[in-house]
Amino acid sequence: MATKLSINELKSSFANIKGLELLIGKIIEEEWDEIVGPTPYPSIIDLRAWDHRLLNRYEPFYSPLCDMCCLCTFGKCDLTKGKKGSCGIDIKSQQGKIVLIACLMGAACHATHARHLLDYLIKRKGRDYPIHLGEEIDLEAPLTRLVAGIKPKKLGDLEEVLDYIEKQITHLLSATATGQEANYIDFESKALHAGMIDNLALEVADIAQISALRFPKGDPEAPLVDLGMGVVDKSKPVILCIGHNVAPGSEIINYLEKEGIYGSVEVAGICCTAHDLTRYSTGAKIVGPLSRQLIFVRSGVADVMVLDEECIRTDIIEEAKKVGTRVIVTTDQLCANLPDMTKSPVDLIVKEIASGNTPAVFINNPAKVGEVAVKVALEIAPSRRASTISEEKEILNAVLRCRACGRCRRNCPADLPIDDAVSAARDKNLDLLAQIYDRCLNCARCESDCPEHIPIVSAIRVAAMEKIRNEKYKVRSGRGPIKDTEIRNVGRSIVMGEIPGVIAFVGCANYPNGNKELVEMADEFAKRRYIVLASGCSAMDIARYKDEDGQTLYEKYAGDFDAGCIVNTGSCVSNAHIMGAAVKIANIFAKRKLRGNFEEIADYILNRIGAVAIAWGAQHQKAAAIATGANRLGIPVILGPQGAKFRRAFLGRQDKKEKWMVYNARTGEKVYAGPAPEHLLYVAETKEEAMVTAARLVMRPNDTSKGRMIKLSHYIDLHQKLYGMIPDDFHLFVRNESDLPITMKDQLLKILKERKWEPVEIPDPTLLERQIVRME
Amino acid sequence: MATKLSINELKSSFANIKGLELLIGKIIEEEWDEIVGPTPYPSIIDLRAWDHRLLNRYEPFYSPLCDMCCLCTFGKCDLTKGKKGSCGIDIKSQQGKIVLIACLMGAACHATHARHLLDYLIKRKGRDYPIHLGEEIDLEAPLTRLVAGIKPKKLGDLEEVLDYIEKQITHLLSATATGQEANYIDFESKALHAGMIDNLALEVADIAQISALRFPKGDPEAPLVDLGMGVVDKSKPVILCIGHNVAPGSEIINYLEKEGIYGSVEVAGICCTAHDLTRYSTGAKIVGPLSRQLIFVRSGVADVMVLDEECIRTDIIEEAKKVGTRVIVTTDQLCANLPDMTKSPVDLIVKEIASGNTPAVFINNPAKVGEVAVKVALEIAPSRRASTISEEKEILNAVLRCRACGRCRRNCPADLPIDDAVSAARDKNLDLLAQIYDRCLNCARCESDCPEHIPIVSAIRVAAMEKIRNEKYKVRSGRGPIKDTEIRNVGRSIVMGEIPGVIAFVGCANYPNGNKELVEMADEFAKRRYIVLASGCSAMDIARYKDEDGQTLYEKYAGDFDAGCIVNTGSCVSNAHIMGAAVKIANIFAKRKLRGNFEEIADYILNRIGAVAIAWGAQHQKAAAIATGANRLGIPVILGPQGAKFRRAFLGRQDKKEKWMVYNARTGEKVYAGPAPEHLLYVAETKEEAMVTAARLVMRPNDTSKGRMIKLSHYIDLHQKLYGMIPDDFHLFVRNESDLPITMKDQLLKILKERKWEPVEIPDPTLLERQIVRME
Amino acid sequence: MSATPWQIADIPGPKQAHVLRVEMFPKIAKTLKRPLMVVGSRKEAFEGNDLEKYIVELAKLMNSPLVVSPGLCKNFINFKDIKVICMGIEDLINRLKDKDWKGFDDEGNYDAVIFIAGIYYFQSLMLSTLKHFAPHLKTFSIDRFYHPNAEFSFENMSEKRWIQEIKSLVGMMKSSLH
Amino acid sequence: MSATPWQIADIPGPKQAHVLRVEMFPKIAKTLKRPLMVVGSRKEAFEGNDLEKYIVELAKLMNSPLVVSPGLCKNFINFKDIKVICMGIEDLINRLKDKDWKGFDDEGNYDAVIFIAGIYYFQSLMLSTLKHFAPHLKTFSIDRFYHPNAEFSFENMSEKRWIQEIKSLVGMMKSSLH
Ligand code: SF4
Ligand code: SF4
Ligand code: SF4
Ligand code: SF4
Ligand code: SF4
Ligand code: SF4
Ligand code: SF4
Ligand code: SF4
Repeated sequence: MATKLSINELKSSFANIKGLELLIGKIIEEEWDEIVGPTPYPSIIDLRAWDHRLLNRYEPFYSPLCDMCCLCTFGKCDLTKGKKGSCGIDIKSQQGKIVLIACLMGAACHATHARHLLDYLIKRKGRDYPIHLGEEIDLEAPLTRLVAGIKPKKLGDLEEVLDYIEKQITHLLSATATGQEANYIDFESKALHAGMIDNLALEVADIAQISALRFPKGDPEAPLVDLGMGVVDKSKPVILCIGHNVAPGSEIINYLEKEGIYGSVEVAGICCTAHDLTRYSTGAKIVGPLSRQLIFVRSGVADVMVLDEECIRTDIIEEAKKVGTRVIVTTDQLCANLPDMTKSPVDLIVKEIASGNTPAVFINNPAKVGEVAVKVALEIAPSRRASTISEEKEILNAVLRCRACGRCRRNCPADLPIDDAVSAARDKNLDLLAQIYDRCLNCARCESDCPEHIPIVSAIRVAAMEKIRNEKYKVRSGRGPIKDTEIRNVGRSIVMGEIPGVIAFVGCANYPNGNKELVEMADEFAKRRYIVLASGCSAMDIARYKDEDGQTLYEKYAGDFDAGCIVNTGSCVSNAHIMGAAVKIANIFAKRKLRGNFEEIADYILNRIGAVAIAWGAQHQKAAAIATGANRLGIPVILGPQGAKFRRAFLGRQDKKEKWMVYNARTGEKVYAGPAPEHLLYVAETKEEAMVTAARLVMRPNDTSKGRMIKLSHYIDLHQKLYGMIPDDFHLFVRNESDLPITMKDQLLKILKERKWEPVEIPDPTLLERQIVRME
Repeated sequence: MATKLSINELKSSFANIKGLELLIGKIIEEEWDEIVGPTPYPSIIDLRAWDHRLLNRYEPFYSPLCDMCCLCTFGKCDLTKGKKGSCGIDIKSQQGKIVLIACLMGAACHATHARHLLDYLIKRKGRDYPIHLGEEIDLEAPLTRLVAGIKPKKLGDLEEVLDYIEKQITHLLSATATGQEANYIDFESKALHAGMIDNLALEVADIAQISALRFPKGDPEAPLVDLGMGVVDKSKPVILCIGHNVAPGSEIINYLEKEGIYGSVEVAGICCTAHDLTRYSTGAKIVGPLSRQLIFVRSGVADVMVLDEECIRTDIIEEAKKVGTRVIVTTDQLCANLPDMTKSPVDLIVKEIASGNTPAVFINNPAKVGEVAVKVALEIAPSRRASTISEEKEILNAVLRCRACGRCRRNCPADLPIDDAVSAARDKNLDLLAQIYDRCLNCARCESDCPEHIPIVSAIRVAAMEKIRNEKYKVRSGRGPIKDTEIRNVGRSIVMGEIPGVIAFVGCANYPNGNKELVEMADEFAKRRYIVLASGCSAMDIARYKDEDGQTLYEKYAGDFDAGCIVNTGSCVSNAHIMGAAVKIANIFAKRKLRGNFEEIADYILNRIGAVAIAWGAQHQKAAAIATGANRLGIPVILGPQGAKFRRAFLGRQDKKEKWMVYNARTGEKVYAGPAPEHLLYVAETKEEAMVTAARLVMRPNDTSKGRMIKLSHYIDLHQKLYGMIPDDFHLFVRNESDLPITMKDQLLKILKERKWEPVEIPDPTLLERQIVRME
Repeated sequence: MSATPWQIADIPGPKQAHVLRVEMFPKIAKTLKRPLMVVGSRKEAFEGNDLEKYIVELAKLMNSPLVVSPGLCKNFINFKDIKVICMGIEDLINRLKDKDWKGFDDEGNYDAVIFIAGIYYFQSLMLSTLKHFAPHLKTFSIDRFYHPNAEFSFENMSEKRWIQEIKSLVGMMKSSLH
Repeated sequence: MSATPWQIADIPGPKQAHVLRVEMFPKIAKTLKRPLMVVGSRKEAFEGNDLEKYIVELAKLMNSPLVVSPGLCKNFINFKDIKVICMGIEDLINRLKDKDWKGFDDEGNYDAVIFIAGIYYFQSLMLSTLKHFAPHLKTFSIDRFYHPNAEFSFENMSEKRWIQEIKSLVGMMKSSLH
C-alpha cells in the first residue's frame, strides 16, 4: 500500500496504472485458486492455432468495396484481378488488412471508452471500490477471467486489463502498416484477436459502471422506461446527451438531484449514452438510436446538448447552433476545435454559453459539465427557439424547387426512393416522405447532393410530424449481465438444444428497411421460445413499434434469460454479457475452467451452445470488432445486406464434407458432424434469409436428438413459412431418425431416402486434440 | 525489489511491465532533481493549445488522394465539393482523419518495434541493465525526459514509457472511428500528438539497443562499412535479413561468432535491419534500401532470408521460394500463414527447411532463428541455385513479346518510361532499361499489369547487371546520438545562425528520380558547411554514389555533428537523435529545462534552431509519423513530390503579416518576425525547390545579424544558382541592414528600397505568453 | 440513362462494366455453355408487373437454372419446368468463385452468371467478389442499374423502361433461337 | 488516347474532368477575366522542342502571368514581355484556394488556372486541392495527360502529338484574337 501512496503523488494520468502490482500478486496467489490455463493475457500468436482452425473451416470471403489501395505514397494501387500493389500485396491480403483496421478502430473505441470510465470511476470511488454485480452473480467477469486470467475484485484491478488491451491494439495496428503482415489468413487471425480484445474492453467498461454506479445488476425486471421521439416534455428545460460515455450525463442527474430539481428538467439521450442514463436513473429518457439524431436535433427541442464520445454526427454541433441549442463537448475524442474551458469558473462558462458569446465549449470534467449544463438549460429554456410553423412552411416551400433529378436517391446509402417522395411532396402529397421517415437513416446525404439545396431531412421531419409526436414507447432498461442462477436454470436446455437457441439482436441502425423488420424478427423468435437478447441501437429499435394491443415487445415478453423472453442487456458495452452468458454456461453449467483457457471455452461454445447474433444494421467499426470477437469465441453472426461493406464474411461450405469433421472426445475418432454451425459471419439479403439462417446456425454438433428435433422443426417450419418450401439441406442436420420432428417424420424420411441419407453418430464434439481425453 | 520478484513468477508477456513502480518513485524523488514541468506524460489535450498555435500559423493544406470515404457501412460516401458523408463529415475533416490514421500506423510500428526490442533485451540483459550511451553523453534520452518527464536509468525504466505510448495510440486511434473527432484542426492536433508519441518510441527503441548491444555510442568516427548490390560474396553461404528489428540478425552473428565461423558466412541486410546489423558488427553488409529488395532477392544469392518486421514486400516469400531461398519469419507482425515451429527442436526445423519440405517457417525466438538460419545456410549453400545465364536469356526473350501497349508505364507509381525501355530492349537496346534501374522503386507494379506477363523487373536486373556487380560503396555505420560535447561546440553557432542550418535527410526511398538527387543535395549542403544528417533508407542512398575520386559522401566528409560534416545516425529509429539534438541544444546550450516541458522546448526550437528535415522519398506511414512529430517540436520538413500523397501539408503564408507575430520575451510586445520558418511541412516538386526551400526554412526569428547574413547569403546564392534569379521574397527576411550579405549589399539595398522595406527589431522570440518574463 | 454507377460513389476502380445493350445479349447468350440466372431480393422490382414470368422465360430460353434469393423465392416456386433453387446469394457467390464447385447438377461450375433484381449495394459487392476471385466466370447484370462490378451491365434506367427492356430481351432471345 | 486517368489508379471519385479539345479552348479563354498559367517541373516535356516558346506565347495571348515551378524557371527567365513568377506549386495552390488572396498584382485572385508540364501525380493532387477547396476557380490541364481532377483536361496523348496540339492551340488562339 505504501507503493500505491507514492504513486498517487504523481500527477500524470498515465501514472494511474501504477499501484496495481502488489494487488495482482495477491489475487493470483491468495484469492483465486483456479489453475492458470494455457493462455492468460494471450499475445497475438498465442491463439493463432485456434484461429487457423476456424479459418480453415470458415474461409474468409471478401467483397472488396474498393479495388484500390491508398495507404501509402506508392498508391493508389489498383488491385483488380490479380494485380498487386507496389508493396507486393494482393487484394485478399489488402482486404484482410482493411478489415483488421476496422476492427481495431472499433476495439480502440471500446478500450478508450473503458479507460475514460474507469479513470472517472476510480477518481470518484477509489481504486479499491469493489466490483460487485449483484447477489446472484458470482462469476462477475467471465471474459476477463477467460482472457486475462485474472479475477478482478476492485476497480483498480481492471487497469491492468486495459494496459494489456492497449498493448495488443498497438501491436495489431502496427501489423497493418505497409510491409508488415503478408497473408490474409494471418490478417484474419489478427482481426479475431482484435475482436476478442474488443469484447474484453466491453466487459471492463460495463462491469465497472454497473459496480460503481447505480445500474440494474442483472435484474430481469429492470424498469420500463420511456423511449421515442415524442417522449421529451418540451415544456421543461431539456438537456440532450449524445454518445456512449455516461459520466457527464450521470453528473447532470447528480447535480439535478443535489439541487432537488430533477424532474423539472428533462434529461434525454441518443445512442448508448441514453441506455446508460436510464440504467442510472429511470427518470431519464431515450430519444432513440443514431438514426434519429439529426431530426431530433433539428427540432430545436434541446436547450443544451452534451456530447461525449462515439457515434456523434460530425456536423451536429453546426446543426445545434442553427437552432440555438448550446453545446458542450466533454472528452478528448471530440474536441471539435472548441475552446477548452475546463479550467474556467462555472459561472463564467455559464455566462459565455448562455449569452451565446461562446455557444459551444469543451469541458473535460464530468462534474463541471453536469453543473454547467443544468445552469445553462435553466437560463436559456424560457427563450428557447423551437421550430415554428412558419419554418415548417418554409421547408415545404423549398420542396417546390424539386426538379426530380434523382440525385438525392443516387446519393442515399439505403437507395431509398427519396426523389419520388420529394417530387410527390412538391405535388402536395406528403405520404411518401412520411413513409421514408421509417426507413431513413437520418444521414442527410440526399440533402448534401441536392442541386436545389432542398432541406430534405427537414422535409421528412415535417411530413412525419404527427408520427413523431406519437412516438412514445417503453423499453426495459438495460439489465446488464445474466445471473448465475439463470444460467443454472437454462444452461442444460441450451447445451442439449432443447431451448432452440439464443438469438441476440445487436449493433447499429443501418437497416435496409427501417427498424420494423427487426421487431418482426425478435417477435418471431420470442414467440418460438428462443431466448432473445438485444443491446445498443438494436435494443432501442426493437422497442420502436407497438402491436395491436399497443404494447412494445418489452411489454409483451418478460425480461428473463429464458425461453420466450427478451432481454435488453443495455448499451453497446453490455454486449459483453451476451458473450459472457455463453462463457458462463461453459463454466457454471459444464464446469469448464475459465482462467486463461480461451481455446477450450471457444471450442465448447462453437460445438455446443446454439447462440447466434444478428447485427441487422451493423454500421460502425465497433460492430465489426464485436462481431469478430464473437466469432473467435465460436458464436456466429448474421449481418444485414449493408454488412457486406465490411468486406469480409466467414463462410462454411455445406458441400465439403471434409470441413465438418470433429473429434469425438470420447473416442478420439474424427467424425462427420454436419455443417453446424454452417457459417461464422454471414450477410443476409433480407429478413427472411436472416431468420431462416439464424434458425439453421443455432444447430450444434452436441445437440441431443430431442434438441436437434426442436431446432430442426423450427428451421423447417420457418423455411416453409418464409421460403415456401422444405429446405434442400435439412438432411445434413439429421444424424439419426430421432432427430426428425415427429409431426413431419414420414414426409421427411421419404426425402431422406431420396437423398441417400445415412445415419451418423452424435459425437462429444471438439476441434481440439487435447480435449480428447479430458482431464477435469 | 521484493515486488519485482513476485512479478517475475508471472509468465504472461504482459506482466513484464510490472516491477517498475517502486523504481519510478525512486527516480523522481531521489535521482533527478529537475523540477517537473507542466506536461509530463501529456494526454491528448495537454498540448492542444500549442498545436492550435502552430495550426493557426501553419494551416493544414489538403490534397485529397481520394474524394470518397469507405470507412464504415454507410460508405462509400462522395465528399466532392462540399458534399458530406453519411456521418456528417466533410472532406477536410475526413482527410485529417486519414492523416491521423497514417501517423498512428507509423507510431504503432515504432512502438511495437520498441516493445519487441525491449522485451528481447530485458530477457537477455535483465531489467536493471543500465542505459548508457557512452562517456560524452549524459543527456541520454532527451525526448523521454522532455515528453515523459522521467530520466531512464535502466532498461526496465523504459517499459512505462511504452505503456504510455500504447495508451496514447489506442486513444488516438479511437478518435478516428466514425462519429468521433469532428474538426480537422483537432484531427491535426491529434496527428501531432501521434507524431510526438512516435518520436518518443523511436528514442526508446534506439537507446535500448545502443545501450544493450554493442552499437557505436555517438561515435563520429564510427567505422565505414560495405554497402551495395555488389558487396555480397556469393561464394560463401549468404543469410539475408530484411526489416527493422535487429534481434534475429544479431543472434545470427552471435551464433556465427560462437561457432567461430563468422566471416565464412555472409550476413547482409536490406532496410533498417541492415543499418543495425552493421552497428552491431562491421562484418555485416548492407545491400541497400527497400528499393533494392526485389531485384536482390530475385538474384537468388541468398540461401536463407530472415524477415523481421516493417517494410517487407508482401510477396517476397513467394519470390524467395521461386529461387530456392529459404525463409524464416520471426515476429507477430508478419506470420504469413507459415507454420509456427518456435517450439520444435532446432535439428528438426533445420531438416524441414533445408530439405525443402517446409521451405518457409515461423520462429518466434531470435536465438533459435540465429542457430537455424546459420545451419540451414551452411547446409544448402553448396547446392544453391543462383540465377543462370540461360534464365537471363529467357528473360530477354520474354521482352520480345512487348507490344508497346504502355500499360506498364501507366501502372508505374513514378511514371517512369518503362514502356519505352522495354520496347527498346525488344529492339536489343538495353540502355534505357539500365537507366530505369537507377530510378526504379522495385515495386513491380509494371510487371503486374503487363498483358504479356513480361518479367519487367527481372529484365531491368539483367540490363543493369554490370552496374549491379559494381555497386560497392562505403557508408559510415550509424553512430546513434549526438554527443553532449558536440552540442556544446556548435549549439551557440546554430542558435545564433552562424552555422547556416542543420539539414537532415530522412525517410524512405520513394524518390521521383532515383537516389542521385539526394546525393547532390547532401553534397551541396555539406559543401556549404551546413550540418548534414541522414538516417534510414536515405542514409543508405546517400552512400550509393561515388564522386570522380571514387569516394562516397561518407568518405568525403567527416562524421561529426559539425559544419560541413555528414552524420549517419543509423536506422529509422535513430531519427530520434535528430529531434534529440535539437532538444539537447535547448537544454545543454540554452539551459532550458526539459522535464515535462514540451511547449517551451518546441517554442525554443521553432524560433531558434535552424533545423530542417528533407524526406525526399517519404513513403511509409512511419515517415508521416516521424515528420509530424518533428513538426510538433518546431522542426520543418520538406517532402518530395510523392509526399503530396500523404494528403496534408502545413503551410505558412508569407503574405499574411499577422501570422508572423511573436512575443519579444524581453518586453512582452508582439512584433513581426518575418515568415521564419515559412512552412512546417512542405511538398517540393523538384530537388531545386527542395534545396532552396530548405535554405529558406532554416531561418529563424532568433538569428543574429551575422547568422541571418550567412543564411541569407546561402539562400540568395542557391536561389540564383538554381532558379536563375534573386528571390522575390528575400526582403521579408531582412530585419536590418546588417542582415544583408556584404558582397551583395548595394544591389540588395536597392531592391529593398524598391520594395519599400523597413527595418524591424530582432526580438527574443517566443509564441508563449508565459515565456515573456522568463524565470531561469 | 448513363453508364455511371447507380449509387454515385460506387466507383470500385479502373475496371468497370462494359455497357450491355439488349440487342447484344442474344448473341452473347449463344456463346454461353452453362449460364446461371440469379434473382436478388429487391422486392419493389416485382410490384405491378409480371417480372417473375419474364425471368422464368429467360431462364428457360437460356437453359439455365434459377437461383432466387430467399426473400423472394416464394414468388417463384410455383413455376413449372424450371429448376428453382432458393439460396442465400452470399452462399451462392462463395461457391461460384470456387472453380471446382460441382454446381447444382454435379456437372461443375457455371461459365456465366446473369443477375437481376438485387439490392443495389449488396449486389454490387457480390459482383465485386466475382470480379476479383472468379476469373472463370462471365458476369452480367440485367438489372435497371449500371453495375460497375459486373463484366457487362445495363445502363441506369427507370423501372418502367427497364421492364420494357426485359420484355424485349425475352422477345429477342426467342427470335434468336428460332 | 482516351479519357481515363493517365496513371491507371488515379481515380478520385465521381467527379472527373470534362475532356478538353484544342478547338474548344479559344472560346473558353475569351470568357476568362483573370487567367493564370502554371508550368510544372516535368523536365522531360521540354526536351527537343520549343515548348517554352509556345507556353510564353500562350500566356501572352491570354494576358496571363506565368508561374513556373522552381525546377524549370531558369528556362523561362529570359523571355521578354512576360511576367514570370518562380514559385513552388504547393505554395501557389495554397494561395489560389484562398478566395481573398491578392494575386501577384494585388488585384485579387484569378478566375482560372491553366496547368501544363507538371509531374503527373503531384499535379493531380494539386488539382484535387483546387477541385475541393477553390470553387471560385476554373481549372484546365493542357498537359499530355488526362487529369481527372481538373475541370477540363486534355486526353492522354503521346508527347509528339501533344506538342502538335499545343502548337495548334497557339495558332487558334491567335486567329481567334484577330
Ligand atoms: S500499402 Fe501497398 S497497395 Fe497500398 S498504396 Fe501502399 S504500396 Fe499500394
Ligand atoms: S437522410 Fe434518409 S433519405 Fe436521405 S440519404 Fe440518408 S437515408 Fe437516404
Ligand atoms: S436531388 Fe433535390 S431536386 Fe433532385 S430529385 Fe432530389 S430533392 Fe429533387
Ligand atoms: S480505399 Fe477508399 S479511400 Fe482508398 S481509394 Fe478506395 S474509396 Fe478511396
Ligand atoms: S465514416 Fe462517414 S464518410 Fe466515411 S463511409 Fe462512414 S459515413 Fe461515410
Ligand atoms: S505492359 Fe508489357 S507489353 Fe505493354 S508496353 Fe509494357 S512491357 Fe510492353
Ligand atoms: S518496378 Fe520500377 S519501373 Fe516498374 S512500376 Fe515500379 S518503379 Fe516503375
Ligand atoms: S526509411 Fe522508409 S522504406 Fe526505408 S526502411 Fe525506413 S520506413 Fe522503410
